[in-house]
Order: sequence, then structure tokens, then C-alpha cells
Amino acid sequence: MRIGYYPGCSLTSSAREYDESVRAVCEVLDLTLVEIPDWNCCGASSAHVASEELALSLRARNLALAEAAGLDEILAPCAACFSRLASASVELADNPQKCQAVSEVVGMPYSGGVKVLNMLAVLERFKDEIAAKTDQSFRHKVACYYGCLLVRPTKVAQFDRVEDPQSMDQIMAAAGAKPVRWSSKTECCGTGLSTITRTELVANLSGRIVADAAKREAVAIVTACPMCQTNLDMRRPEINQKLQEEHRIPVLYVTQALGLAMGIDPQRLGLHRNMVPVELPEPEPEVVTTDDDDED
Amino acid sequence: MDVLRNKARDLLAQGQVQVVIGYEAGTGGARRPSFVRSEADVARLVWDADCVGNLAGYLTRAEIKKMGKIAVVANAATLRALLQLTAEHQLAEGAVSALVVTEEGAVLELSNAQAVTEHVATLPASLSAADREKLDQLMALSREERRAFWEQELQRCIKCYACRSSCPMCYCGSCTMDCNRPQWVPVASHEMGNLEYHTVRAMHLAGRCVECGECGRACPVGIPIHLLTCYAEESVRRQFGQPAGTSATLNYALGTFRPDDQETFIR
Amino acid sequence: MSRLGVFVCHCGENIGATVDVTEVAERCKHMPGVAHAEDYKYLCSNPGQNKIKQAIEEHQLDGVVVAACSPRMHEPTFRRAVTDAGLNAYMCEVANLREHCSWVHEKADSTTEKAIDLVRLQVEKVKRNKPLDTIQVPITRSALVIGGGIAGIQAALDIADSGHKVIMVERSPALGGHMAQLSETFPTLDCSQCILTPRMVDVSRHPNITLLTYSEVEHVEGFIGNFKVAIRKRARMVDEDLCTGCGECLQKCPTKNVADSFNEGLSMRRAIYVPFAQAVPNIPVIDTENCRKFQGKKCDRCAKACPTKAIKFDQKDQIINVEVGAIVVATGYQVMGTERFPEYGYGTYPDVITGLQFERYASASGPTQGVIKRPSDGKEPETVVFLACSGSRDAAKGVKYCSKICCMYTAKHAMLLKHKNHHAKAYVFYMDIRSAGKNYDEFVRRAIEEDGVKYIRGRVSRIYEEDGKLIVKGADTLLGGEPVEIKADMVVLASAALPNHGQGELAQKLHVGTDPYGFVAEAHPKLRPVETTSAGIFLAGACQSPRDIPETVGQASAAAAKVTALLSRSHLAREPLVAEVNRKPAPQFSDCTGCLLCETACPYQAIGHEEIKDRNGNVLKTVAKINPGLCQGCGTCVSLCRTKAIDLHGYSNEQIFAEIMSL
Amino acid sequence: MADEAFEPKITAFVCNWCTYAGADLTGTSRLKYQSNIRIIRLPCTGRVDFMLIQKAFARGSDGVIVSGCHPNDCHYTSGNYHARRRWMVFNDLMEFMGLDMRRVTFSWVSAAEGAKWATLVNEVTDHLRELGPYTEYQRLLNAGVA
Repeated sequence: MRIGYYPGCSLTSSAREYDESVRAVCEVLDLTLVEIPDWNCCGASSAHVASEELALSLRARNLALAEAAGLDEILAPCAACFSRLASASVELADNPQKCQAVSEVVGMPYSGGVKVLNMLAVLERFKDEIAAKTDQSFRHKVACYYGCLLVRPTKVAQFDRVEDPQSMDQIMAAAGAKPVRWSSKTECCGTGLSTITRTELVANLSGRIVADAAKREAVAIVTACPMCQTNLDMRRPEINQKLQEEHRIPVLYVTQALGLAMGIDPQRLGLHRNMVPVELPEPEPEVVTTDDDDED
Repeated sequence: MDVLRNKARDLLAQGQVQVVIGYEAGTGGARRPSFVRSEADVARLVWDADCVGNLAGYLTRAEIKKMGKIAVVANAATLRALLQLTAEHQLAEGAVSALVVTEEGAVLELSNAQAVTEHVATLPASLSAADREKLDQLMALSREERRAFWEQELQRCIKCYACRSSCPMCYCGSCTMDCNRPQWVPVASHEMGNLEYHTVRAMHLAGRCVECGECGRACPVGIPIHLLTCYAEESVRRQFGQPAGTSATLNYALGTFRPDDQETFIR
Repeated sequence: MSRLGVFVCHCGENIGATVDVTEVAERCKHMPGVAHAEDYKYLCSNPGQNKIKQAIEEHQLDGVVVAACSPRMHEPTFRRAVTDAGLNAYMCEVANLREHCSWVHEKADSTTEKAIDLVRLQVEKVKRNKPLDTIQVPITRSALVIGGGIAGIQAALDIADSGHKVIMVERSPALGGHMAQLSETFPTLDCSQCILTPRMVDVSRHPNITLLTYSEVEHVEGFIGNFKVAIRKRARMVDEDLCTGCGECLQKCPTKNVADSFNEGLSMRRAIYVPFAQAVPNIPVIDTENCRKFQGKKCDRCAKACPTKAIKFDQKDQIINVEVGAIVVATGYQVMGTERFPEYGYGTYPDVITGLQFERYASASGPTQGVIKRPSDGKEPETVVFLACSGSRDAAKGVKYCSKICCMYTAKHAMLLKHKNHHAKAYVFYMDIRSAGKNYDEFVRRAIEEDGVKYIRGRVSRIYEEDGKLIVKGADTLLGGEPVEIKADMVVLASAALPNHGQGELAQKLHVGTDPYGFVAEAHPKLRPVETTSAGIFLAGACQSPRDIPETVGQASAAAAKVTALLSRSHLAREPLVAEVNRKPAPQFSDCTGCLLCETACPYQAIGHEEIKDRNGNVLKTVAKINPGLCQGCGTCVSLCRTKAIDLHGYSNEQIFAEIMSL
Repeated sequence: MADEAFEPKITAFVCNWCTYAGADLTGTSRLKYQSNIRIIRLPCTGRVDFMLIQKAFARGSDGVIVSGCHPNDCHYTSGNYHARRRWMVFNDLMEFMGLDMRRVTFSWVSAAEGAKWATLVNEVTDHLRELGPYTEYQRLLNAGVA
């Protein structure tokens, strides 16, 4: 199984642990990641505000490169990259005129056939292999946090259910974890403007998420987006200060959690880079479920 | 050849059928229809690449129906005609069984519509390469050139109606041409009469023609009129996807509709 | 040679201004077949019509062409005038000189020439007209009512009271429909059971009504006045004649965990059950999916307990064939389930319920005997939030229409909550309050002013669970769009009213159209609201679109009036402009070759076929046969027929051919 | 046509419930259109046999208009759907036989579109006046007959 890989800027810098854990897990699942040659920035943070044409051309160039390299599917682990590339792929999918215009700007032909997948959409295809490759040692209660861009806007993401997504829950369940039922799966973590400029907003919004996860006795929060990770993990001091409570619940990327469940060495999963130290309690005892007795 | 004859002999011997319609050697090596009713005449039956005529035309004639159960030696077009005639309630289910000589030389007996349908599904379209090419050539011409072509061709029509009587799908007891109150189509074989006759015939075969080319072969003055009916059938298949002669319960394309039929010329 | 009369009308100035009417009359005199031609100022007036009648007698005319305004205006008038003079109505044609000539062209020779052409066109047509008589179709003077809710009950009672037999088919084991599930009804808050039960009993006792419950319409064929209906009476496993309704069997049934659909799943029922206490007929039904006996286990406790041995496990479905003259569709509606609301938890939060479920809580015969409780822990909710327009007026849910009844029943729910639990807090999120009936708005005002229900104008974006409470996140658009968060114990969705399940299949069986949402399509939204495009099939109540009880009862009586009008005559007179397959003497018997390609083309299923047999019964030929009762005269088959075997009276091939040739 | 300037002769087959009523509305709204057209009333476009169009041309028409209810508006629910299919095949076949289909206009005109009927008739009349008489077809009338 072979798939295009678009790391994006955050996976080569602030979210290196996400990149490391993705490569480690994919290796175990023998999914070869073919990095798109000479990929460029997807224009996530500002391009689409500055100029529509610039934004579309930036993204289309990546798609054209992928098409040239014979990759008809790209994995973009970072939710923002996924959302930007996917919206370009959807916009150009059945629109030959736009493809034509963009091809001229980018200087490379693009026919419109490349599909963009987020981390969960790819992992979803390997649920059986995950179940086989994990040794059930990761029997912990986890709170699966999806954030926004993985499932919204529906026309672009075209993935899972908008209000109550299930894909990460199912992936973690396949790995032996116990996803908890909680209400903040797609609540806003305060990203956008507030990480740098108005941290108290992040403390308030992300605080609610962390508090809700803790209340459900989750052992860890699992994410699939560098931005969510940053807010829930790096801003923990501000959160604890705002909530006047000491929350030490770690925040793991879904690939880090799967890596642990697969017994991969934590060093190769970049766990040492997580801000809140990743100390997991003993996994819960194996509960042998017997089907309840049949009434007479 | 003899596999076919033996099969015919068995059918007649066991009285399963009262007549086997096949081909026999005609004058000058031509092939003509033959109606074998006794085991002795079975030797007359022949089968080779020249047997292209569509024998299905005889199946709807009252005199043939009177003979009882029929077996017919069938090529692709005959099978399609069988299905279309059954779809149009002209042939009762199982009244006719088809004898098909396969490439390997074996004889298949298809005795019900279901068997015929499955077999027809495996057969290629029966429009010959020459006709295909001629159709494409005509379509490449401009409107005026096509008008000139057909005007020149139809001028020679003598209204002998050989095309009508040879076509298996033209089984109507009284045709629009025979209707004189009102006189829809002029009887005289002048240009207007010829043009209107062939237009009406093509429209009547749209969605029903099994493209056997029999009418083209039957025309004494050699007008390629089978191109008209084949084009009309193709137009129906292209626009409505309902090919004639592929099912015994086919819905007639011009007798049904889909609310979202697409067209570009209605204002 | 026919003796025709041509009458050219001035229509005051309308025709005379631009068409030289006298010239037209003059030129018509020389047309072959025209025996008399004259012009007159106002032909549609009484003197004008008398002129035509006199001319018919005086000149023994056998055909008339009136050149005046559009036939869509006065064709019936002139045809009636002609019949008075003893001439068949269909020997009179109208040439449209006004709308199609004088009003749309300037005064010019070409306009007069056109007028003459238009008259000649009708003259040639009339020469080929044949006298036609109205078609008499016999009527079976009984009616079928599908649906046992208030709509079906009212329609059935009205029809039965007018002396006609009625067969009522109800899918569930008892009458009542959704009305039986309601607690109290707006705007008077009188209890629904009290006003409905007497009507249900009337239906069961009415000599003219045959009640078939736990039955469904299986197949319908035929046409107005002559429907043949096959009804599947599903096996109840209880013999209706022996059962006295004592209820002994109900206590003994060991299976107690079947969700009770009458209580909208809020409580459990047994495998043998009666939908509700006042059920009519009060005869239990065995639910074969959940009854142990039918799952191969040994159990016959109910049979043992039955004093009259009425339980018969071997009962089979019966197909009952009836003949009726008219059908009333009264199949009601259903409400959208909470699982269709992702933003409110996909139906996974037990305390988010639908309006119907709240009705069951509020109803004295409900699972909690009228005490408002919440499904999760059975406690009495302190704070209840009602959401109007849940799913309605929402293109994303595919329901763009307003469900009409929810504003009223939401106000009623809030009012009932406050009556039953004074210190409970009731909030209603709404977009607009639509309370347009009699005493309706006063009812809503009362809920707000006297009962202290808090109405918040705004939508609820999300509901989620936290510490056993439901956090309702909305906005108050009247206070400048302030976000509002309410910690509620229970949320009631006034969810959209949808067509009842199975409505689509029933509509297909009846060949009745449905609108894009799946409701039954009425013949004309304003002028024929209780009829469908299929003649003889009427409709009443919420099956046509969401509707409250007063309107439903009104519509049911209207449908009953239509049925009674239809059944009041032994025969039905129909316009004779229908198609007909020609017949000829032997040996051909007809031009039709029996290809029957017209059969599928007919939009009214009016074309069947018949076998022409000789004296000793063997079939000579199968030809198409058109049923004059069903044929509406569209002519689709006429132009489809390859042998021109079918012709249409009034627009026959000869007539139209002649019209073309007259130009 | 006695006068020398060519005036096209147009025959129209219209359905009674929609286009005929639409033409009536054109009248009641006193909208003007050219008078070359002669309207023949039929119950439905389903009743329009392609031979009627042939006969109209054979009778000397220079143009034919066939018009009825919009799809889904048909008084008989499906007459216009059937008509549309026949027109699609007839149009295609005529193109193949090289006949001038610019002279045949198919359209949907509802009972409320009085204005559309007036513009349609005017446009078709002007267009046919440009095309000139349909000599190509009328010449066939006496060709090959002594």
C-alpha cells in the first residue's frame, strides 16, 4: 500500500513528534509514505486571506506535484493542511476551466484527480491491522478530540459525522483503548487568533475541554491536529491557572497512542517532546465479557 | 452442417416441433429459406456464413403459426427479432425454439425467452462494419449533402413495399400506408410520397429495429434503406439506452418516458 | 353533402374592430357544405343564441360553426344552445376569432384573411364530426376509507350517515391514530380521549361501516365508481367473535420488554397487547415478532388464561376483496425522530424527546399517568426547554415547509407542564409563533402571560450532556443576539411532521401523485383541495400536508361530501371525448395487431386488451381495449399507434388531417 | 400569397390546457404578434403525431410550431413527456435525412406565459421570413409526377 505524504510546515518544526509517530506507525502497518517531491507551503494561515488566486495556486502546485509523481491520494496529517488541500482538490475536481487556469499559473498540468485524506481517514482503513498489531496493553480510557477542520466544512472534509464523529473512537477501540462518551469532541480549542494574541481565551475554551475529559476519568486526550495539541498541551499552565485545578492529563497524537499500543519505543514516538509529561497508569484489567444469561 | 440436420431430425421424429425453418441452397449458390416438415427433407438444411437472411419474418405469418410448434435456425438478428416479437405479444412464450449453431459447431436449442435473452447478451451488435462506416460517412456530410444523397436515393423507390414485407418487425395486418381515411402517405411513388413513406417506416422502427439489414437486401432497386431504420434505432439507444431485441419484456422506448430526459432544442 | 351554419360574432367591438366580420360571413357562404352564414353583434347573448336555434330549424342544419371568442370560454354555452335546437352538442365547433385573431393583430386584410382561414378550419372539422353521447359509467355505491385516525373516522361517519356502505381499513390494531395519543387538545384543552372515544364507538357500532383493523390495502385496480380493492387482514391470533375483551390474557404474558409504540417507546408492553385502554375494537393482538410461541419456544399462557378459548395461534392472514365506488385517503402523518438531529445528540440523549413523547407523559392514560417525568432517571424535571421548528423550515433536513401545528402544541406542552408542576421553569426557543386559528393566539398569549412560559426568540445550536443536565446552547436574537445557555433537565423537540411511513407505496398502489416531500398531491391546491388527480380518489387530513384537528375534521367532511355526491347517482356521466380502438368485420376484426405498446403509454391505465373468440371459444385475435370510464382523451395512444387503429372522438385523425388541409 | 413580398405560412399544433390557454392570455392582454400563424387545437402534445408535421409541410407550410405544457405540468400527467421523446427521435432522424429542422420549433408555453407565446411567434415568423419559402420540400410535390 503506497500513499502520497504531505508533512506540511508544522510536522517539520513544532509538531515533529507527530511526524515521527506517523512514520513509526505507518512502518508497522507497512504503509509506504511517498513524500511529495519539492512540496511547498499550503498557505494555511494567511494566503487565503491575502489573495484567492495565490492561495489556490499554492495548493494546486502540491496537487500537481503529487499527480506528476503518480500519487492519486495524499495523506496530510495536519488538519489545517488537510483542510486547505482538500478544499483545492474539491474545487478543482470537476472544473476543467479552473484546472486549466491554475495549471498555467503553476506551470505544471493538473487534471483534477488527486484526493486528499486526513490521518483518521487513512488509519480507518487499517482497523484490522491495528487490532492485530496491538498487544491490548493500551487498555485505557481515552477522550478522542477531533477539533474542527477534520470534519468541517462538510463540503470540503466529506468525512465522518459533523457533530458526533466516530472514526477516532473506532480506531482507538481497535487498538484496545476505551473511548469515553463526552460532549467536547468538536468544541473549539480556541485556535485561530487566540494562541498568540489572546491566550486567556485559549485557557477558557481549552480549559473546558480538558475539564470535561478529566471529569469522564479519561487517562489521555487523543488528537490528530498540531493546533489542538498545542492549545491543550502547551497552554496547560494557563488552563490550570484559569480553572484553579491541577490537570495533568497528557495529550497524545493518535499515532503516538497507537505507537504505544503497538509497543514502539516511546523515544521513536517523540513522547519526550510533549509538554505535559506522558505518564500513563496501569492498563485496566482484562474484562472477560460473557453474554448475559438468557431468561428462562 | 449435419449436427444441425441430426438435431432437426430428432425434433421432428419426437414430434416436439412440426416444422423446422432453416436455410437451403438456392439457385447460383444463394441461400433461401426452407421449411422442413418431415425427417426426409432434413438433408436440405445447410448452414454457413452466407445464411444471413432473417427467418423471424415468417414466424408472425398466420399460415406458419397454423403449422404448430416451430423450430427456427437463428443467427444473432433472428434471436433479437424473437425477443422483440415476444415483447410485442406477437409470439407466445415457448411457441418457437431457436436452433443456434455455435462457432464450435455445436447446436444450442433455446426454447424459452430467458435462454434466448441470456444468449443474445453474449452476442456483438449485428450492424456490419460496412454499414457502420457508411453511417459515419453520411453523418460527416453537411445537411445539404445528406439531403441530396437521400433525395437521389429515394427518387428510385418504386413503392413495391418489399422492405415492409421482408422486415420481421413489420407484421402489422393493416399499415398506416394502407390507411386512406385520411390518406396519411401519398400512394404514388413520387418523391414526396417516397420521402414520407420512408420517414414513417423509420419512425415506426425506432426502438424496435433489430438491425438485421433484411430490408436493405430486399430492396430491388438497391436503396440502402436499412441505414434509415438502423440510424433511428441507434438514436433511440443513444438517447434512451433501451436497445431493441434484448429482452422479452422490454418497455418500448417511445411508449415510456423518464421525467429527466435531456434535450437541447425545446424552447 | 352536410348542411352547415356559420355564425360570425362581432363581440361588440372586440372582433368587429379589426376583422371585417361581414366579409367573413360573406366569404363563408361560398365554402362547400355551408348552407347558411350570418354575423351578429353578440352571439353569446340570448337573442344571439336564439338566432342560431332558429337557423338550425329553418335551414335543417346538421352542423354549426360559431366564429367568436375562445372555445375555452363559450364552447359549452353554444353546445348547450345547439342541443336545445335538437342537434347533437358535438356537431358544434367554435373558431377563436377574438383571442387568437382580432385582439392580437392590427386591422388589415391579412387579419380578415386569417379569420376566414380559422373559420374554414372549423368548417372542415365539423364536416367530419360524429354525434357523441355522454358516457354512462355504473357506480358501486360504497366507499373505502384508508386510515382510522380522526380524519378517517369523520369521513366514514359522514358517508355512512348519508346511507352508503363504508369499509374502513386501519393498519394498527385499533382506531384513533395520533389523536388518541394526545393528552389535551388546543385551544380549549379538552382531553382528546373524551372527544374521540365516542366517535370511535360510533364507527364500530354504525350499521353501514365495516371496520377492518390490523389490515392494510394490498392492491387497487379499476377506476372511478368501479374500484376493486384487495385488503390484507393480518392475523391477530385472536378470534374476534369469541373474545370479550376481558384482558385476562394480557396479565399472563411472560414477555414484558417490548417497546410500546403507542407510548412512543416510553414504556414496555407485552407480546399480547391492546394499544390503549379505550381501544376500539377492544380485542388484543399477538405481536408475532416478540411472542415466544412464534420464536419456537414452548409457551401458551395466554391461551390457557382465556375464558372463551379465543386465542388461535394458527390464524392466517386473510385477503378480503371488496368493490367500492370511491376511496378516501386519510393516512395521517408521523413526527421526525430525535435520531435525525446531530446537533442535539443524534437521539443518544434519553432526555431529548419528541412532542408526541411529551404528549404521552402528559396523558392520564400515559406511562406515568399524567405526571411529567424524564426518561433517564424518572425524576420530575425542574427546567424543560421546548424547541419549536425542530427540523421544519430547515432545508438541511430536507423539510423546507412549516409543520403548522407545532407552535400551538408547544405552547400547550409548556402550559401543561406549568399546570402540573407550578415551580417548573419552561423555556420555548422559537423563530416565529404561527398561531393563526380561532382563539389560537389568545391561547399562546395565555401561556406567556398567565403561565409564565419564557419565550426566547432564537435557535438552539447545540445540546450536550454534562453532570446529568442537558446544556442547551442558543441565542436570544431579541436581546442583540446574546448567547444563552440553559441547564435543562429535559428538552422537547417540536419535530417536523412527515408523511406517514408507507405513504409512498400506498400512493403508488392508488396511482396517486405525491409532492416532492412525499405527501399526497391534491388535484388543485386552491380549487380541488380534497381531490386527487385520480378521479374517484379523495383525501383528508395530514396525509396531504401537516394539519391540526379542526382543519382535518373539516376536510374529512368535505371529502365525505364529494364522495356522497359521487355515490348519489347510479351512473356517472363523462365527456365522450375518449379514444376507441376501431373494429372491423371478420376476418380482420380490427386494425389493431395486439402489440399492446399503447398499454404502457396510457397515463390512466385505461388500455387493457380483449380476446376475440370464435363461436366455440378459441382465440382468433387479441386486440387492445380502451375503458371509456378511465380514458381522459389525451390522445397519447392515438399518435403512438402504428396502424392508426385507435382514434380519439372530437380530435380524430380525419378531423385534424382535414384541418391541416384546409389551411 | 398574392403580394410579392414573401410571407411565411406557419402552422401551429398546440395543447388545449397550456399553450392554447397561453395564446388566449396573449389575446386578453392585447399583446400583438404577426398574423402568419394558424393555430390547430389538440388535447395534448401527446396527441401530436409526427405525420401531422409532415402533412403541414406537405400542405405548403414554411414553418411549424409544436407547443404544449412544461414537463410536470401536463394536464394528463405524462402526455408531454411522451411527446418530448418522440420529438427527440424525429428531430434526430430528420437531421439524418437532411431535412431543414430550423423550420420546426418545439416549445413549452404554459397558460400563464402569454408574453412568451407572442415573442416566440414573432421570433419564428421573422426567422422564417429570413429563411425564405421552403422550396426544398415544396419542390418535391410535383417532382417525378407528370
